[in-house]
This record gives sequence, C-alpha cells and structure tokens, in this order.
Amino acid sequence: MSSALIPYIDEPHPVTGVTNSKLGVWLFLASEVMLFGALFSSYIILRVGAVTWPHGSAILNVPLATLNTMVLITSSVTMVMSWASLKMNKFGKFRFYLGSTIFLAFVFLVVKAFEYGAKFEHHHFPSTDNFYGLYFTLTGLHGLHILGGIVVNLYLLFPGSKLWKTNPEQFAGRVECAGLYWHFVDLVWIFLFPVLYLL
Amino acid sequence: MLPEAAPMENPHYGWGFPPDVSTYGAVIDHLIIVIHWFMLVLFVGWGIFFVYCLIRFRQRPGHKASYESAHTKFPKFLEVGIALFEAFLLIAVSYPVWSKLRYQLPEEKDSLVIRIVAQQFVWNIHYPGKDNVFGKTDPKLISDSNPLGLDMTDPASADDIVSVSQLHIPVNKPVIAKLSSKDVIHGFSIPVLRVKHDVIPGMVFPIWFQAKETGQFEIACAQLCGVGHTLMRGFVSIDTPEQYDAWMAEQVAQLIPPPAATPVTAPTTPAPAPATHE
Amino acid sequence: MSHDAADIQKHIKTYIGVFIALACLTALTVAISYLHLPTKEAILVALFVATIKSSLVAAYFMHLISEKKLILYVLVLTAVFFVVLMALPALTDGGSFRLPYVP
Amino acid sequence: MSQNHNHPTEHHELNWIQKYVFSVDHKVIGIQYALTGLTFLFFGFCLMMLMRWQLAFPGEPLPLIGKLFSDTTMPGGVMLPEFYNSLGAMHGTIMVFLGVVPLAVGGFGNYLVPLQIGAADMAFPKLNAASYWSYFMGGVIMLISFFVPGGPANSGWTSYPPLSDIASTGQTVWLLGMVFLITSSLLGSVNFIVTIVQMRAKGLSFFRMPFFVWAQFVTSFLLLLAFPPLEAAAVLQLMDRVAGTSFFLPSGLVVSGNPLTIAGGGNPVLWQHLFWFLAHPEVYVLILPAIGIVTEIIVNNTRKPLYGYKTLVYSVLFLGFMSFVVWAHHMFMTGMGTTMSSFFQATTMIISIPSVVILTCLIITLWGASIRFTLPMHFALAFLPMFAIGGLTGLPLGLTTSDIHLHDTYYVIGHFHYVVAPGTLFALFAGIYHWYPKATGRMMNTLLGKLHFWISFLAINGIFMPMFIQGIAGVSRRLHTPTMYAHAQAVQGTNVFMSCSAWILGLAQLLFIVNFFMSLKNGKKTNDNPWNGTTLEWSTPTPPPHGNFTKPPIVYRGPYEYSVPGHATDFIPQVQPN
Repeated sequence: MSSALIPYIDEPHPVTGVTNSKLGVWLFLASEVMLFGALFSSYIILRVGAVTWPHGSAILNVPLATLNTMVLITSSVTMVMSWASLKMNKFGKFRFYLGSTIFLAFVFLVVKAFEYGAKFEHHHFPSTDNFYGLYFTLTGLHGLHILGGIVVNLYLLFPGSKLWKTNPEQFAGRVECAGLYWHFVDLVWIFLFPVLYLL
Repeated sequence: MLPEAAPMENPHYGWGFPPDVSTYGAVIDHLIIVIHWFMLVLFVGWGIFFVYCLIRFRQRPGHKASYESAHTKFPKFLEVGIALFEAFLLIAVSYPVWSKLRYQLPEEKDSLVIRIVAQQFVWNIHYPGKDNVFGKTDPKLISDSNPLGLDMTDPASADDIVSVSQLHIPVNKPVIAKLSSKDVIHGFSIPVLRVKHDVIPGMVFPIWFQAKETGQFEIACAQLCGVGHTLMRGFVSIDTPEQYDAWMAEQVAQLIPPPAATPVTAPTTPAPAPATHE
Repeated sequence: MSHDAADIQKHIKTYIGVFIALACLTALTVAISYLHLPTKEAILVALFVATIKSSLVAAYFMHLISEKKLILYVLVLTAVFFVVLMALPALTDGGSFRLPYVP
Repeated sequence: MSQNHNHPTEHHELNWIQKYVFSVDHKVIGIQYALTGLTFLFFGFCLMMLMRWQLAFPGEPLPLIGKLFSDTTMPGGVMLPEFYNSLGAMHGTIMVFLGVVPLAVGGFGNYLVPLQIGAADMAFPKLNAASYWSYFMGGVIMLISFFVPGGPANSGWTSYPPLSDIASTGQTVWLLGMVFLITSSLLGSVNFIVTIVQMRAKGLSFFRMPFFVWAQFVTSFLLLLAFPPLEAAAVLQLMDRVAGTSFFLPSGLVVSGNPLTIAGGGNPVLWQHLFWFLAHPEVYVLILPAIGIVTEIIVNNTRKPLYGYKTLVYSVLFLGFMSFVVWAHHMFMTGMGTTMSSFFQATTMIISIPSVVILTCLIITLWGASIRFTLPMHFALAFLPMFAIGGLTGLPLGLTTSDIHLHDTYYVIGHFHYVVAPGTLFALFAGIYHWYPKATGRMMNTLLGKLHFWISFLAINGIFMPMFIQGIAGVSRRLHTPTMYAHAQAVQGTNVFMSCSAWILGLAQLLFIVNFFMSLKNGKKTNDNPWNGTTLEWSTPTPPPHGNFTKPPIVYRGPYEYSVPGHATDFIPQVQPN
C-alpha cells in the first residue's frame, strides 16, 4: 500500500542502476547459493568419508535425466524469450512463452515423478544409503524450487498480468525477476545433473 | 547401571584450578593464568581511564564538550601491543604445546594403550591384556554382558579386560587412550589430568595423558549426551605400579572363559565390517 | 531501461546461440560419462563443463554480462563465502587426526 | 518473489486490524517484533530461573511453583533431568533466535533504519510483514513443542547429532520452527540491504549514515549468507529424523544395547560445521546491532562527535567478514588436524582486534566530552565494561591449549553470556529507554529506570562472574546435578549465589515492565527531539506518522555534529542546511 512513498519500484536507482526488486532478487539468490553450497559441501564430506559410493550412472536413469536437463534449459530460453517479448511490446508472444515455461516445468516434475516412482518400486528410499539420501534430498529441494517457480509464473501469467496495462515497465521488471529466479533453478540443476547422475 | 561412588581421597578441590596431577598440565594452567593477568591489566587500565573520563567530563555548568577529537596515538599502540601479545601467545605457546599434547603421541611400546568406548552413560575401558592386542569387536555382538561386542572367536580377545567406568592407570607411565563412542557424542574429561576431548561415534581419536601423582579422581562427561549426562561419571585410579599390577591380576583372575554359547552367536567368518572408514 | 526493439532482436539471437551451446555441452558431458574416466578426471571434466554451462546461463540469460556493478559486488562477496563453505569444512574434516573406525 | 503491489490509490482509512495487526508499516512491524521479542526474552529467562533452582538446590522440590508442573517434568516439584535438558535447549533457542535477534534486528532495525536513512518505509513493506509473521509462526511452533510427547527439544540449542537424531518428537518440531525463523531472517535481511542501498535520503552518502545503520547493514549480510547453511543442515537433520537417512549417523551405532537399523556412513561432525557456519556469525548478529545502539546513545550523550567513525565502520566490515572464517574454534576438541586448528586459532586471534578497536574508539569518545548521565546512557556505559569482559574471556577459549581445560565448562557459558546478556541486552534496554519517547511521545520514568539499571547491573554480574570460577574449577556445562562431582561440589556455593542473583534479576525486570506500560499513559510528554539528537529520526514528528517525514528530508552533514564551535546550539541536525 501507498507504494508511492517507496522509490525505485519501476525505475532504477540513479546511482546503483537497479530497481529494488532486482537487487532484492539477487540478494535472495545469493542466499540460495549458500543454501545449495552447504548441501554440496555436505555431499563432498559424505562422499569423501564413505567406504563405497555408487556410480550415479549405474543406478540412476541417465537418459531420463538428460531429457530433463534439456527440458529445463529449454524452459530457461522460453522464460528469457517471454521477457524479451514484453520488451518488444508483444504481449501475446509473452503469454505463449511464459505458458511454455510453465508447461516445461510441469514436464520436468512429471518426469521426476516417474523417476522417483521407479526408485520406490525397486525399494530405493532415502534411507537406503547416503547416496540415495542425498539424491532424494537434493532433487527434492530442487523440485520444491521448481514448484515455487511455477506458482510465481502462474501468478504472472494470469492475475498478475493485469499490471501490464497500468505499469508495463514494472510488469517487465517482475517478469525479469521471476526469470532470474528461474534461471537460477536451471543453474542448480546444471550442477546437480553431473554430480548425482554422472559421477 | 551406575557405578558405586568411590571414596574420594586427597584432592583439595576448591575455588581455582582443580589439583593438577599430570606431567604436562602446568603449562596449560600457566597459559590460563598469564592470559588472565593480561586481561586484568587491560581491563583495569581501561576501567581507570573510563571512570576518570566519566568523572572529569561529566556534564556540569560551565563545562563544554570539545568538537575536536582527542589526538592521540595511544589506541594504535594499544591495539598493536595487544595484537603482538596475542601473536606471541599463539605462536610461542599455543601452537607448540597443542601440537605436543595432541599430535605427538608417546611410543606405544613405552605406554599403556587402552580403548575408551563411551556409551550412554558409562565409560567402557578396554585393556588389551597380556598380549597387548585388542580383541576384535563387532557391534552386532554387543549385549549386557559384552558391552564392547568382543568377538570371543578372536584369540586376542581372551585376555582382554573390560572395566566399566573404572579406569586404572599406573603413575608416571604415558597412557594412550583411543576414544570412540557407541551411540552419541560424549566429552571425555579428567579435570585433574588436564585432558579433554570429544568422543564422536564413527571415529577414533588417540589421545594421551600421563599422571605424576597417585590418587582417586573422577572422569566427567563434557558434552551433553542425554538424560544421564550428569550421571556419566567415571573414576580414575592412579596407582603405583604395584597397585596397578595387583588390580590387573585381580581382573585377570575374574576373567571367566567365555561360555560355550558365545561362539555360536558369533559368526564363524569375520562379519563384513559395516564400518565407516576414514 | 534502455532496451529498444533492435537491441532485443540481437539479444534473442544470442539466446538461441546460448541454447544451442547448452544443448551441445549437455550432450558432451553425458557422452564423456560413458568413457568411464578415472574418478578424479571424471569429476574435473564434469565440473568444468557444468561451470561453463552455468556461466553461460548466468552471463546471458541472467544478463550478468551487462549487469550493474552493485550486483556483481554482491555476487563476488557471495562467491568468496561460497568457496569458504566448500573448502574449509572439507579441509578440516579431511585433515583431522582421527584414526579409521574399526568396529 | 519479492515484489510489492502498486496501488496507485493513496490513503484510504484502515481498520484497526490492518493498522496494528497485519500492518505493513515498518514502525508497527518494528514494535510488533520488539514486543514479541521482549515477551520471549522474559519467557526464556523464566525457563532459566526454573533451572537455577535445580542448580542451587539439586534434587530438592521447588516450593509453590513446583506443584504446577506435571509428573513428566517435575514430579513432586523435583526437576527431572530430561526436563532440565529441555529447558536448557529451549532457553538457548528462545533467547537467541526468538528473543535477542528479533528485538535487535527485527525491532530496532525495522523501527530505526528507515527513519535514520530518511526513507518512508522499508523497500518491501509486505515482505517485511511476511518476515514478522514467519517469525511469529516459528515462535508458536517452538511453544507448541512444549506440549508434544517427550517434551520440547532436549539436545541443547546446538542440537548435535546423533543425540538430536535419536531424540524425542520435540526435536522435529524444533527443526520445523527453525525453518520458519530462518525464512523470517532471510526475508528481513534482503529487505534491510535493499532499503539501505536504495532508499537513503538525498545527501545521505554511505559515510554520513549513522553507525547504527552500518551495524544493521553488516548484520543483514551475515544473516543473508550465514543462515542458509543452517537451513540446509536443518533439512538434512529433518531427513535423518523423518525419512530415515543417515547423514549424521555413522555405521555401527548401538543405542542402549540395540543396534540402530540405519544405513550408516554419515558424519556427526558435518552438522557441527554447518551449524557453526551460521552460529558464529550469529554471535555478531547478536552483538553488532547492540554496538550500533550503544554508539548512537554514547555519542548523543557525550555531546561530541564520534571518535574514529571511519575506523569503526571499517572495523565492523572486517568483523563481519572475518566472522565467516572462525567458526571451527567451537570444534577444537573434535580432532581437527594441526593445520586447520592453527588456521582457526589465528583467525580467532585476528577477529579480536577489531573488537578492541571498536571498544577503544567508544571509550576515547568520552575524552573531552560533556557527559549527560541520562537513563539510556547508564545502560550504554555499562555495556562497555561488560562487553570488554565478554570479549577478553574469549581469549583463553580461542587458544587450543587453554581450551583443553576450559572447553565445555561454565567458563564458556560465562564468556558468551557476558557478551549477550549484560552486553547486548543492556544495549537493547538502553535503546528502548532512548527511543521510547520517539515511538510514544512520552518519557519513561527515570527513577524506576535507574532502579532497574542498578539492580540489574549488580544482579547480572552476580550471575555470570561466578561462572568463571566454576569454569576454572572444571565444572562441565549442562549438568543436571552438579554436586555429583567432587570438583563441582567444591564450588556449589557459587551456584546458590548465582541463582539468587538470577531471581533478583527476574524481579528487577518487573520494574521495567511496569515502567514500560505505565509510561504509555503517565509518562512525561516530550517534544520531537527530547535528547537533542542530530540523526534523522529526531527530525520527524512524534510518533512518526505513516510515511515518517512531512517532506522528503535532505541531508547536509555527517551524523554526529555535536558541539560545533561557533554554533548557537550544541548540536546540528543532519537536515539543517547550515
């Protein structure tokens, strides 16, 4: 409310050159870096200390994960395209691209669900060993981030898009911020994929 | 489950350090004392300046604050002085003493080597016996009568002594204790021997200590280990070599050959270790 | 923001280029994993490829390549602590003087 | 995502709930934080007062109050060890995460930072409210944990596994509560940094910011970057407890004679790394805002500029940075190698230097001053020697050699309580007395305040000073029945003294509570600037209205222009053009 009091919501600060939201999102991502950093650090310590450590590719489904990697990368492209469409004033295209991003995110989760299902069927649970423990924890946490991204993007696609009519600049800013978050989720996966599946 | 309280003789406990019966503890105590003198000097110095300022510069009619800050190099000297002193403590005292106390274990052949296996809420002391070899243990074999899970099929186990919360060591002989835990983190601490180390499950820490006086003292648990943390008291008896040998002989005499049942429950082939290695 | 349509058109070309590069690198890293290199080399190669990929995402999709200094400062600071978080626990744990646990 | 709605419509009347409960105004949120934090502080202190009975008179039934407790906690008024452990764990958790941090960062930070930088509000008002309510939820969850079977968490506030992994349900609730508290801190810290970077008034360059804002700025970075690893650790421990993983459980565990049916292969020390990666910077989260508050009050009451403003700023920046690389000094006794223990000892010694610099700057500020002994100044001045004791006693703990004897003894407890209780808490009291007139338009009663100060000051030293004696005597911490040990029995007398001091301290806080509420109605009315302060918050109407400033302030000078020669008054506000 009364955001007229708060400057730099839609136009960047003259000195720092960024809007509040953009700085806020980057700071949030910095904390996310530390969150996943701690998990990767745990991975290193547990793996180095383990007597045996399975080779990810031997027990996990690499083709499915490769597919998922491509799905996420594609969704990152559609996300950035949706922002670019807004910048070119093409609202229809924006809807198409953002919709595709959400669709791809769902595809990712569905594939993930199949992967989890197959593991459970073979009685592989987080409690099986620390490899599976980390696999489920890391991919689960990443999946939650995907889910969060879906919620944000759905908001921007439907109720949030009304802002386009009143303040297009601010709306584009929001889409950019959502994009930053989405690319970060993609970026985490880019590391998770080799660490869990290929090594 | 609790050991009977052993009678406390001699120790003159009071305010201040507990008695030091270790061969190396003086340096720890001296370091603590030196640091406290250093702290006291700093604190009293600061305090005098502080109180002086409060009195001299109190608000009163006719007195005005000066806009100019005090021009003094004193804080710089003070800070550099503190930094140098800390560097001295660190490099000249703490590094060498710590590395001697922690990392330079005495020769095993000159020492008494024991295992100390902590559990909620007792200290199991494992003596290797005459052969100086610890018998194999396996967590699967742990039972009330076999707190360490000694594998009696291993010949080295036969003469092993397991003492519950009663640590006997000979005076003037280095003791190497290999600390491990069966359940949670404990803290092995003998205040009078100035020895303390966390005991963490899944890991073995070799520590050493050496007593220079005989007497009866206590082992305390330093890390919160559950409901019975307070009760996790052990006893250390620092014996003359004769007393120690007598005690050991008594333990050996009590050693009953393992009942026939034990080898049956034990696997015929050594069980694959479900272990954590480094 | 100073993006005009032509600028954006150029951006879009870059995005597609980056997408192709990412796809190729993904294929590459999977292919390498089938070579079954020794563990050390495998880790190095896989992390190297992942770093390139993530740099591409960060630089182009997240516009870090043309981002304001303030954001970069924040990220450099984070990177420093990230390295601390990665290195110090592992070094401390690896360098400890404990013996292997023999049950 | 951190965005706030943009309703172009200005001011429409808000109902009571919107205005005072689900408010997005930083001042209301700040006060909500402060009141909730103070309540939790008192609650956490009550837990300790209960424990102090057991410590002073082990095994004796607690008269009167003891009858109120159930048979699973204090049958016949005698405290069970499991209840003692629960109280200990919850005292630490509540004081740190639900008391001091919310009051210092959430309360003072929220209320003062926008005012001191001349902003109308925080950058993300809704996020700010979300942060408070997330904290509130975390607090409620922590309280709920008192009613789950087996009682609340009982593995210490540090929650070291494997003990915490095999502890009763309360530990799971604790972890859930922590997730909420961490989320709250993360939201808050993002908000603070953006606000300070983006929304400073015209003319308020970084080096014209009041020192308190600097302290909050560094604190926010600590929260932002140090808390996530604890969140990761909480997730891992939650998995251990709920999904049966064994991240922190090594193979071959046998608990009370029964082998655990787990995969094993975990590492208990991993938790300690992740925990202390947060918890050491957390110490500075506790102390930096306090230093900020004390600086503001001391400068205001010495009526002269701060000595070494830039030195102080660089010191806190350095302090904040270094606080990330000292954490393993909490773990010297976990068997780390020579290189790393030398490294952490060295960083620990290095980090003591900026603390010395800060303290020295504050004390030298007194030179040439005209010291006004106002009520807040009493607390601020007391902070200095108390913080000095707290800092100095860290020295023998930071050197491994002396740590052998002092590790996990009462010496440690005395050390960090001197930093946090007579240190930070006194600073927070100083802050409340100092800014109360700004928030309410009325002064707090000076006589009651001075009684509160002197009784608290004596009592709090009575509690913590004997802890050093106990520590030197080698008394382990967290003992339910200290008299069990001969060396502890010898210093048991100090326990009685400490407990009495603690109860007196508890009573003294009633003076504060009475004063706090009574002054709301009966306090002497004040003008906008009762202390003749220079910083921006004193240039607003009292209490500051929604939007804070009647017109956007412009800053013309540094924060502490007191006693400028040739000027009519002894202070020049930052907004005064000449």
